[in-house]
This record gives sequence, C-alpha cells and structure tokens, in this order.
Amino acid sequence: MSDLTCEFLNLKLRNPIVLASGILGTSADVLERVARAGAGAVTAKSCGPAPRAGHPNPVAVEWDHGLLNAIGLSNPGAEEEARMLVEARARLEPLGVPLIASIFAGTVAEFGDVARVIAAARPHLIEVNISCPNVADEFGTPFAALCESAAAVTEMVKCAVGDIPISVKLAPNVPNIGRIAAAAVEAGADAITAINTMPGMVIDAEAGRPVLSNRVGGISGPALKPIALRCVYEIARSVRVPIIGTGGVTTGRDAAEMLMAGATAVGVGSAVWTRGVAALGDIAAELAAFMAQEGYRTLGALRGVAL
Amino acid sequence: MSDLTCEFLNLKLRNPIVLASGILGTSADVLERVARAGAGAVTAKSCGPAPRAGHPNPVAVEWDHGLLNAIGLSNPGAEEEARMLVEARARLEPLGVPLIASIFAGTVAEFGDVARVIAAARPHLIEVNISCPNVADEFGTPFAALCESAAAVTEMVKCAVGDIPISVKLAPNVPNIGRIAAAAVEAGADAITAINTMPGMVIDAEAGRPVLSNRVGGISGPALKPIALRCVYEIARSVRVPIIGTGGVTTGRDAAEMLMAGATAVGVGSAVWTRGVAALGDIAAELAAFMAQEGYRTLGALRGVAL
Amino acid sequence: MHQTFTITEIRTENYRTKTFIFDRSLPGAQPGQYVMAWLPDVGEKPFSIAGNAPLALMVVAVGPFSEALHRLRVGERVWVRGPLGQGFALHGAHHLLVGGGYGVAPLLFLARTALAAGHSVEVCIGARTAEDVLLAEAFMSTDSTDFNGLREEKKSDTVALTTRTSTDSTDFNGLREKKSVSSVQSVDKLLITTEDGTLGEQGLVTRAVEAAIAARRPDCVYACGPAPMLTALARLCQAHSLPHQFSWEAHLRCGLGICGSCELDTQTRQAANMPAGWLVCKDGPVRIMIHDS
Amino acid sequence: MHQTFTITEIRTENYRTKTFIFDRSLPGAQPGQYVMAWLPDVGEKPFSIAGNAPLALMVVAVGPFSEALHRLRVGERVWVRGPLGQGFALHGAHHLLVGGGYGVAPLLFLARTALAAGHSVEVCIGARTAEDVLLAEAFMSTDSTDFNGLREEKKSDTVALTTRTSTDSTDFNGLREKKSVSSVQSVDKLLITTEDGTLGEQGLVTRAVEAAIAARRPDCVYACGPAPMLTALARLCQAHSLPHQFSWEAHLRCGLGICGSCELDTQTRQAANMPAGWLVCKDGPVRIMIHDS
Ligand SMILES: Cc1cc2nc3c(=O)[nH]c(=O)nc-3n(C[C@H](O)[C@H](O)[C@H](O)COP(=O)(O)OP(=O)(O)OC[C@H]3O[C@@H](n4cnc5c(N)ncnc54)[C@H](O)[C@@H]3O)c2cc1C
Ligand SMILES: Cc1cc2nc3c(=O)[nH]c(=O)nc-3n(C[C@H](O)[C@H](O)[C@H](O)COP(=O)(O)OP(=O)(O)OC[C@H]3O[C@@H](n4cnc5c(N)ncnc54)[C@H](O)[C@@H]3O)c2cc1C
Ligand SMILES: Cc1cc2nc3c(=O)[nH]c(=O)nc-3n(C[C@H](O)[C@H](O)[C@H](O)COP(=O)(O)O)c2cc1C
Ligand SMILES: Cc1cc2nc3c(=O)[nH]c(=O)nc-3n(C[C@H](O)[C@H](O)[C@H](O)COP(=O)(O)O)c2cc1C
Ligand code: FES
Ligand code: FES
Repeated sequence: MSDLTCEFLNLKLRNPIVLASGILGTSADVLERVARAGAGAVTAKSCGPAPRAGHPNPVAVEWDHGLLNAIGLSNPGAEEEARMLVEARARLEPLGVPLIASIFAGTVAEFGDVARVIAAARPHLIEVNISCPNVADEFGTPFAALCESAAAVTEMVKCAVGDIPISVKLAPNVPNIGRIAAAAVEAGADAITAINTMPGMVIDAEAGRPVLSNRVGGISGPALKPIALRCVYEIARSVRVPIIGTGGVTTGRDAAEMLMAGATAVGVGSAVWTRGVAALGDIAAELAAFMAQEGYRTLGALRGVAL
Repeated sequence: MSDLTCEFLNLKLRNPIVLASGILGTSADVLERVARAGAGAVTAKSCGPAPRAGHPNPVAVEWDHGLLNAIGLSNPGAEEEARMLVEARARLEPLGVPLIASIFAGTVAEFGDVARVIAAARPHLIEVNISCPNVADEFGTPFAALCESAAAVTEMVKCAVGDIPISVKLAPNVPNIGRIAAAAVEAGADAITAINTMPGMVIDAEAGRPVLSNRVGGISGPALKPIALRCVYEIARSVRVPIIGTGGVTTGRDAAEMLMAGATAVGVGSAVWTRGVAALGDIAAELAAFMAQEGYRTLGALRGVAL
Repeated sequence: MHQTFTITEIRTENYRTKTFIFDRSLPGAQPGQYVMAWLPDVGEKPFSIAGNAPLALMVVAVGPFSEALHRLRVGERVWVRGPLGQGFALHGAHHLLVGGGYGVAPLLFLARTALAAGHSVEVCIGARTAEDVLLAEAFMSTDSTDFNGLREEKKSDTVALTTRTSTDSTDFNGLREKKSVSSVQSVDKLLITTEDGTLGEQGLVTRAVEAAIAARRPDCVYACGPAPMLTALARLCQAHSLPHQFSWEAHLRCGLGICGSCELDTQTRQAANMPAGWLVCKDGPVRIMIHDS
Repeated sequence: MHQTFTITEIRTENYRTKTFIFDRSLPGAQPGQYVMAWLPDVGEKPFSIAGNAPLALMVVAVGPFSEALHRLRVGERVWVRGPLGQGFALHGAHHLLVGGGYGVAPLLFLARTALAAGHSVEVCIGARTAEDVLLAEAFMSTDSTDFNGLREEKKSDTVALTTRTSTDSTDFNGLREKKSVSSVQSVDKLLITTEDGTLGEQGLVTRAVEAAIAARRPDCVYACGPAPMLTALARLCQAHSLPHQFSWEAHLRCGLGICGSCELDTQTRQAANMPAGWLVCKDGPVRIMIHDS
C-alpha cells in the first residue's frame, strides 16, 4: 500500500488532502466533522478585522461545469474567530489533523492586526488570503495582483505571527503568477496556496441578469482545474517552498495531477458540493489506490513529475 | 421574427455571430465555407511577421469541460497571408460577409510592419492579437498584460492601417481587464475583442505529463464562458466602443448572454469542435428563436441588459 | 442553474399566505425537499415543495422576498433551483404528520405520496388562531384531478376531526395519468389545534399528537414547523420510542452544502439531540431518526 | 482526453510494419475512423483503426513517432484519443475494397464488419513489391476466434487469387461473444498486384480493380491508400458510375476540426473532385460519394 503521509513545513499530515478555506470552515463543529471525514488538514473560513454579513442571496450558483460564488467573506471578525479556532484546535489535535487559519484585510496594516489576533489562537498554519475577488486595496486592485502589494502584505503578516508559518494564497487572474509567488516568498512566505477562485459571471438569459446579487463571483470546481494545474506548475518552477495546490480537485486522480504539477498538499473545496463531506477521505483513498496502481510508493515520488 | 442585423462600427453584419480567430481561418476555402454556413463575419487565423510551423503534436486536447490548445500561431507569414486575404475577401463579398484579419508580433515595431502588410489586403477590420498565451514581449509578458504595452501596440497599429478599423483582442489573465480596455481605446482602438483563451494545463495522470507538447495551452469552450461574460461585462462598463464577446459560446442562448453582458457581436470558436461548421448558422438561428420567445425585436434591445 | 417556471394559478390560503401553482413538475422532487426560488433583482429564498403535479409552493408573506412573490400574477415567472436537500423517506404504512405554520406545505406533498402508495395517514395541524390554519381542506380533498389538493377551492364545513370518508384504494403508485373523474383517498384523520381555541381543540399541537399516538400508534412521525415545536415533539417521540423524521430550518445561503451558514443553533441542536456540524441545506432539511432493531 | 491502452500482442507484418493489439475495445469505433495515438515526450499521430475486438493498430515505421511505437513491448501503454472522424458506411451488400500500403488497415476492419453482416466482399491490394503487401493473410482468415484477423500467424500458400472457401454464414450481427472454435467467412476474392510482379499480378492496383468490376459489379467501392491511387480510382469509379468511399490523408494536428491544418492540397482535391474547405480530420477521413437516384 502506498504511503500518504505528507510532510508540509513542520507539519506531518496523515494525507495531503486539505479542506480549502471558505468551504464549511465556519465552526469548530463542521471543522471537526470534516477532519473525521478523513481530511489531512482543515482550513477555516477567512476572517477579517470586523464582522461581515456577506452579500445577499443568491450567493452561489452551480452551472454546467462548476460553481460560482460571491459569499462576500461573511465572518464573525478576528476576535470571535480566534475563540472558534482555539476550540477547533482542541477538537482537532486528538485526531492528528492540523488547523489552518485564514485571514484577509483591506489594508496592509489591517492584515497585521488580524494576523496578531489570529496568531494568538495558535493555529498550525496561517493562510493569507490576498486573492479574494471581492476585496481590494484602496485603488481597487486585489493584493495578489502585484508583486509589490503581495510582498508588502506578506512581510507585515510574517512579522505579526511570530513562529507560526504562513502560506500566501494567490489569484489566477494575473499575467505571471510565478513572479507574484517569488515576491511573496522573498518577503517571507513559508508556503504558497494556489489558487483562489477565478472571477466570472453567470447570466440567466431569461432573467437578463447576472445570477449572483454581487453580479461577479469566483469560479471553482471542475472548470478551474486546468487553470489551477497551470498556476501550480508555474509557481513550482519559480519558487522552492511547498504549495497547497487548490482548484477543481474532485477525485484522487485530480489530486495526483496536482501533486505531479508540483504541489505538496492538495486543497479541496467545491467537491464537497458534489460528493459531500465524505469527499475529503474518499479523495485520499482514491489517491492511494491510484498510487498503488501506478507504482508510486510515496508522495515524494509523485511530486513534480510533470514539471 | 426578430431582426439579427448587427451594426458593428461601419460594418453591417447579417447576424452578430463571428468566427473567432484561429478556428478554421487558414484558407480562403474554409473561410468561404464558414461564411456559407451562416456566420455574420469571419476572422482569419492570426498571422505574424514570418512563417511559423507552430508547436509539434499534441497541440490540442479536449477535456471534460472544454478544449486546451497550443497550436503555436502556425501561419504562413504576413506576405503570404495578405495574398490569402485578398482571395478570401473576393469570395466573401458576394455573400455579404465581412472579413476580419488578425495579426500578432513580437515587438511593437513588428506589429506596425505586419499591420501595414495586412492593411494592403483591405480586410474590413483588423484584429490585433496582443493576448496569445504563447507570444510575449522581450520581458516575457504578453502585451495584453499591461496598460502601457497594450496602448503602445494599439497606437502603432492604428497608425499603420490607415482607415481600416481595428479591434484589440484582450487576455483574461489580468487583474483588471476594464483598465486594459480603456488604455487600448484611449490609444485608438475602434473596438475590443474579448477574450482570448485562458492559460491552463491538462495533465494525464497515467503519463505523469502535461498532454500538450508546449505543456501550457489556452482554455476555450464551455469552461471559459463565465470568465468571458465577466470580462465583457467589465469592459462594457469601462469603455464605449463595440465589443466582440468571445469565449465558450456554444448555443444561441449563450450568444444572448454575451450580448446581455454588453457585447455587440459574438465570437464563436470551439463550438465548431462539438457542432461542426454548421455551428455558426445554427447559433444565429437559435439566437433569433430565443429573441422571438422573449420578445426582443432587435439586438439593440438585448445589448447590455445585464449591465 | 435555475429553471424558469411560469405561474398558472395562485390560490389565496389565508390573510398572508398564497399557494403558487406552476406550469410543470420539477423532475425528481421528493416530499421534504425544497427549492431555492430566485426573483431577479429581489433575492433568493428556500421554499418547501408543497406538491409536484405540477410544482406548487406555498408562501407566507413575512418580509421583502415573500412579499415580492405575493405581488406576482398568473403568467409571470419564478426562477427555481432544485430539488435540493434530503426529503422524507416513508417508513412503515401508518403515518402521523404534524405541521405548524407553513410546515404543512411539505407534509401535504408527503401525505399525497403516502396515500397514493395505499398507506394510511393522520395529520395534526397546530396554529395560533383559526385564520393561521393552512391547507386543512387540501388534506381532506378526495378529488384525484386535484392530486396536490391545491387546484380547486373546496367547501367543507367541519375540518376539526374527520374520519376517513373515501373510497376504493386504487393503486396510485408511480406517475399517474390525469383521470377525468376519479377519487383518491383523503387522510384518515385530521386533528387541528389552535392556541386560542378558535378552531379545533384549544392548546398546543403536541396535545393532539399525544392523543393520536394513544389512539393508534403510528409507524413513524413526520413533522415540520417552528423549532420549539420540533424539539417538544422530539422529546415526545423519544419517550414513545417512535421513529421520527423532522424537517428543520436555518438561515440558508448556498443551498449546496459548502458555505457553512446553515448549522442549527447549538441550543436547538442539543435540545433535539442532533449531530454537531449537521447542515440543514444538504444533510437536511429532514433528519431521519429510525433506529431499526 | 486520452485513454490508456496496454499492448497485449505485437505482430510483425513485414520488414517495417507491426500490428499492435491492445487490451480492450475502443467504444463506438467504426471502420474508417482513426485515433490519435500519443506517446508522452514523443508526439501524437493519427492511425486508422485496424480492428476493434480488441483495438488493433497497424503501424509502418517511417519516422520518429512510428519508430518509437515500434520500440514498445507487450505490457507497455499507448495513449489514445478517439474514435475520431467519419468512417465508412456500408452501402449495398457486395463490396469491393481497394488498399494501397498501410491503407489496408481500415479495410480489414471494414471487411470483418461487412462479412459479419453476411455481405460479400472482394479485396484488391496493391504494393510496390511482394514484401510491401500487408495483411493479405488476415483478409483470408476464417477463424472466428481471430475475428480481427490479427491474432495468429496463418500459413497459406496462395493468396493471389482465391475464391470463397468458407462455410456457413452464421449471423454475426452486433457484438459477438467469443466462441471456442467456429469459423467466419473470409472474403470472396483477394486480388494482389505488385509493381514488380513479385506477388500476384504485375501492375497497378487499378488494373485489378477494373478486372474485378468487369467480373462482378460491386454495389460500392471502398479505398484507402496514397492520394495518386485514390485520384485514379475516383476517375475509374466515375467512369463506371459506381458509388465509392475513399479515405484521405493530410497533415493532422488537432484532429477536432478546428485548427484548419488538414485541408487536402488543391491539386489532389480538384483531381478527386472533392469540395473546397473539406477537412480530413473531421469531415473525413472517409468521403462518401453515393448519388442515389
Ligand atoms: C428548508 C426551508 C423551507 C422553507 N419552506 C417555506 C415554505 O414552504 N413557505 C414559506 O413561506 N417559507 C418557507 N421557508 C422560510 C422562507 O425561506 C422565509 O420565509 C423567507 O426566506 C422569507 O424571506 P423574506 O425576504 O420574505 O423575509 P425576511 O425578512 O428575510 O425574513 C422573515 C423571517 O424569515 C426568516 N428567514 C429569512 N431568510 C431566511 C432563510 N434564507 N432561511 C430561513 N429563514 C429565513 C427570518 O429569520 C425572519 O424570521 C422555508 C425555509 C427553509 C429553510
Ligand atoms: C487518417 C490517417 C490515418 C492513418 N493511418 C495510419 C495507419 O493505420 N498506419 C500507419 O502506419 N500510418 C497511418 N497514417 C500515417 C501516420 O500518421 C504517419 O505515418 C505517422 O504520422 C508518421 O509519423 P513519424 O513521426 O513516424 O514520421 P514523420 O517523420 O512525421 O513522417 C513520415 C511521413 O509521414 C507523413 N506524416 C507525418 N505526420 C503526419 C500526419 N500528422 N498526418 C499525416 N501524415 C503525416 C509525412 O509527410 C512523411 O511523409 C495515417 C494518417 C492519417 C492522416
Ligand atoms: C463557497 C466558497 C467560499 C470560499 N471562501 C473562501 C474564503 O473565505 N477564503 C479563501 O481563501 N478562499 C475561499 N474560497 C476559495 C477556495 O478556498 C478555493 O480556493 C477555490 O474554491 C478553488 O478550489 P475548489 O475548486 O476545490 O473549490 C471559497 C470558495 C467557495 C466555493
Ligand atoms: C485551436 C485554437 C486556435 C486559436 N488561435 C487563435 C489565434 O490564432 N489568434 C487569436 O486571436 N485567437 C486564437 N484562438 C482563440 C479564439 O479566437 C477564442 O478567443 C477562444 O478560443 C475563445 O472562444 P471559444 O471558447 O469560442 O473557442 C484560438 C483558439 C483555439 C481553440
Ligand atoms: S446553506 Fe450553505 S452550507 Fe447550507
Ligand atoms: S487537424 Fe485540425 S482541423 Fe483537421
């Protein structure tokens, strides 16, 4: 049988399948449920400086080839989130499943504030979401769009969190994601998460309207997979830090492709829509079966073979 | 019955369905065939300064939700292309189908050279492909990535083509496509074509390799549609010139959505793969049927209703 | 993606409730499942499927979205995504259905399905006052051209405590063709309680349920209504060791089981002995509690 | 997407030709269709489907890709995309098949299919010299465990002009179960011509075709081979007003009918009276010329 254990920075995951941020990461209860369903690690929903209700309905719609969402970063604010994370960590530790927190903010300084509050809850890793299509700097550009802003946020967060490692989450709608990754790593990122959703729009022809109340939303699920594979591939050729490859992974075979493109761990989000919470454990089992069939003994043997 | 005639700049199209560049636009014979199949206008494959063989096979692969291609801008060079365009225009004129040429180049100056050669063939519109994922400036960035380079190419081409209108073709992998469009329009673009393919990668898990010989390719077809709709929507809110909305249009309903997002004409490429050359005329007929069902008398009534 | 449904008929149920009948069925819909109804430029909200021959939704006007629905006329359209969630699963052949408020909507669909399978059905409806009692006549309808019970106004003088009136139990399994005039079973018993005693017995619906169980033990209890009603019923069913299936409500957003906004509040969850991390939109809205021995 | 096929058997056909038999069938494959065969890090090229019970491809080593295929061993894998393109459509019940070079590959699959339907088949094979004649024995095979004619080496002394040898025409329509020992029809006639006369009659294959038509007029002529052979045959069929279906070759890239690189050269197209803008990869490779009156 193939060995799925995954060394990710200082963490040891029982398998490389990680719950992606924003999918069910809203409470200690659901995080524990996902961990029990077989995830190697779980990421909480991104939290910001203050509570946000998010956008009004419709906030999500499934289309023929994936999902589109504009939840609008609903979250209870960093203080409340930190309490939840403490509870979640206590529940996850007996299961051997690391907890990843996720943060966002509207300015570089705020990123530092949120990071400090969240770091106090001692998650195993902090993901820095600079790529949400619905949050931008004062000039309307997401932080993930430019090397300079990506680096500035990274430096600020790195400085605020002490010894907790950070992973910077990048956006696909940039001309050269490898350069953004390099800027983040140079600024202190311990890892890269790639990718967040791709901005898109679903229009209902009979309504003559975009379906989401926010009009624009983020594409996830199957349609995103080749974009994510390409981004992970470009990042893996540009930096040496581990990558959480995320986007459209629905099966163990998809997970294998993501590892082949250079990822060390694999984020899974939208697959929960089609396969339920069981998706996490099932995808890990399918990955093991694929590895056994193809003669890969360890994740290391698989990682980056397509580079 | 609904009226499909489409005023696009100084051109009058019998319907708004336009063959996208790179799909079958390689000879006067196929261009004529597509026109006879019902296209409102046809675009030739992009040509550059010198002949190019393109990439070795595999150059295209269909995956579950669309296509991925890296043909590599195979073309006979501008001189030879100009001869083909003269022939094509002679064949298309009796059919009342305008001919759109498409050009690319490796430097701003070369764009001017190619534009001059192609303008001599008197196509009805010249599309300026600054967005091919496989061609970049000397610093490795596609011209469509930055406002400055988009504007520089546009100015150069505009200057070279005399009275022939130009449409600048944009790329989806930018943080803010509305700004790039605005820069191109300010530099003289008469229209915008959006979008080119989205860079992606298909990996075969059993092979442990990207399928395309070029590894990275452009995503087109159904998976691209919500990206294209969002880009067209953002461009329509940013500039006042007509847009050829292109990406994932497979049915008349898709075409209606593209018009609703703000396009004046609709590019169709990958649908030829699933529906054959008949796709162009069939999509136009479906669009007419949809408009009749929903009570839209003219394209003008439909255009931009989702903005 | 949403499908467009055209309203063919609007039935006024009471001072703030209308039932909308649409132009066709929703493929695959099961009793207890819901749809997300979208009105462009207004919003999107969950509604239980009240019938599916053709699709019917019963809407109480309580705020902006439901009021916008109430302003629609016959011939106008509603955008619908679904069927979503886990519905009821008939257990046994004698069923007790308990509805509070608009909770009767999925129960009517369930009753029709159970009756079509030749099962016996008793119904308890609870409300604050007489005018809040919904669909009582529909449960008693015996007109098979009116299978979802919503198509025609019925006159009926007493709805308080009725015993079975109908008729031969022809087999209605599977999809039915519209017959010109034939009759279906109505429910065996319909018990109504109001808090102010203006219709049926005075008191909470749990009293009627106690009585119904005492009179004839059902194979399973099915309920939909406000959380306090459900938690009270849960205790009651546990006390009687009765299999039960309750439909829960929470604040729904994605309806796809991914956004995590539809967990039950901890208090309700614990009172009703529900599992932690249970998602109303996808694990539910119906939670099935059957401990087969 | 490509599917992975594992080689189970490799048959050497001549000094530069091998047939690869794979571990299973390719769903939906019709005679005359082709696949794009991909070898990672090497390339992707089109090959006609030579048989599909299970999938078989016959490959002539002429350059880097086909030579890489020839280096593969049993147990190794080939990545296949397809079936692609338009194949042959049986017209009538008496068929004349004409193959040049590796053009015999799709014709073998076609012959097997026609014979299974109880039709009669005559075959003409043309080659430069004896050692370039391919698959002659396979066309004559009467062993049904060997339906694609590729599984076992056969000994046969004369293949030049054979008349029907076999046997009862049991019905082989549809998918067949492997029978332990039973026989199938072989083709009625196999005519071989070589330019140097080292096998069969000396001359070009068109001579044999003329003779075959004179002896018994076929309902339709099917051909695959070099373009000059096909254009000559086209003239011949037009002269005899014979329905015909020829399989053409061009430089294939996408195989999906979108890149536009597989038009026939103008000269060939006009010589064979083919429509302008015709795409080998999708409109073809088979062009069907049947003018029903
Ligand atoms: C599974 C399910 C099935 C339902 N079935 C029906 C039905 O058949 N008929 C019917 O009339 N109503 C039903 N509802 C409730 C219905 O969704 C709300 O009445 C509706 O959302 C009110 O919207 P509004 O804008 O009119 O009022 P609002 O001003 O939004 O709300 C009025 C009240 O409804 C509650 N509410 C608002 N939004 C939601 C939401 N997304 N989910 C749950 N509660 C909410 C609020 O807490 C408030 O108490 C159902 C709810 C759920 C979760
Ligand atoms: C529809 C179709 C069916 C075919 N079926 C068979 C078959 O069953 N068996 C078989 O051996 N060969 C078949 N071929 C030809 C086969 O694709 C070429 O022999 C193969 O591509 C040679 O590749 P190479 O790298 O070995 O040689 P190369 O060095 O690439 O080429 C050798 C010769 O093949 C020609 N050629 C190269 N690439 C192509 C291409 N993509 N399409 C057409 N011709 C090409 C060249 O012009 C040259 O004459 C078929 C071709 C087509 C179009
Ligand atoms: C409903 C939903 C909510 C999301 N919320 C967040 C979020 O809060 N923070 C974040 O970094 N990413 C968020 N994402 C992006 C996912 O983490 C992930 O990057 C993306 O969905 C691609 O993965 P997938 O195709 O497996 O879903 C969200 C995605 C979805 C579908
Ligand atoms: C095989 C192929 C070749 C293409 N070649 C070109 C090209 O030469 N120039 C160009 O501007 N766009 C090219 N494109 C992009 C298309 O014109 C179009 O923008 C894109 O495919 C999205 O539209 P679709 O989803 O309808 O295919 C090509 C696309 C495909 C699939
Ligand atoms: S409403 Fe989103 S998970 Fe239930
Ligand atoms: S090979 Fe691309 S169109 Fe035929």
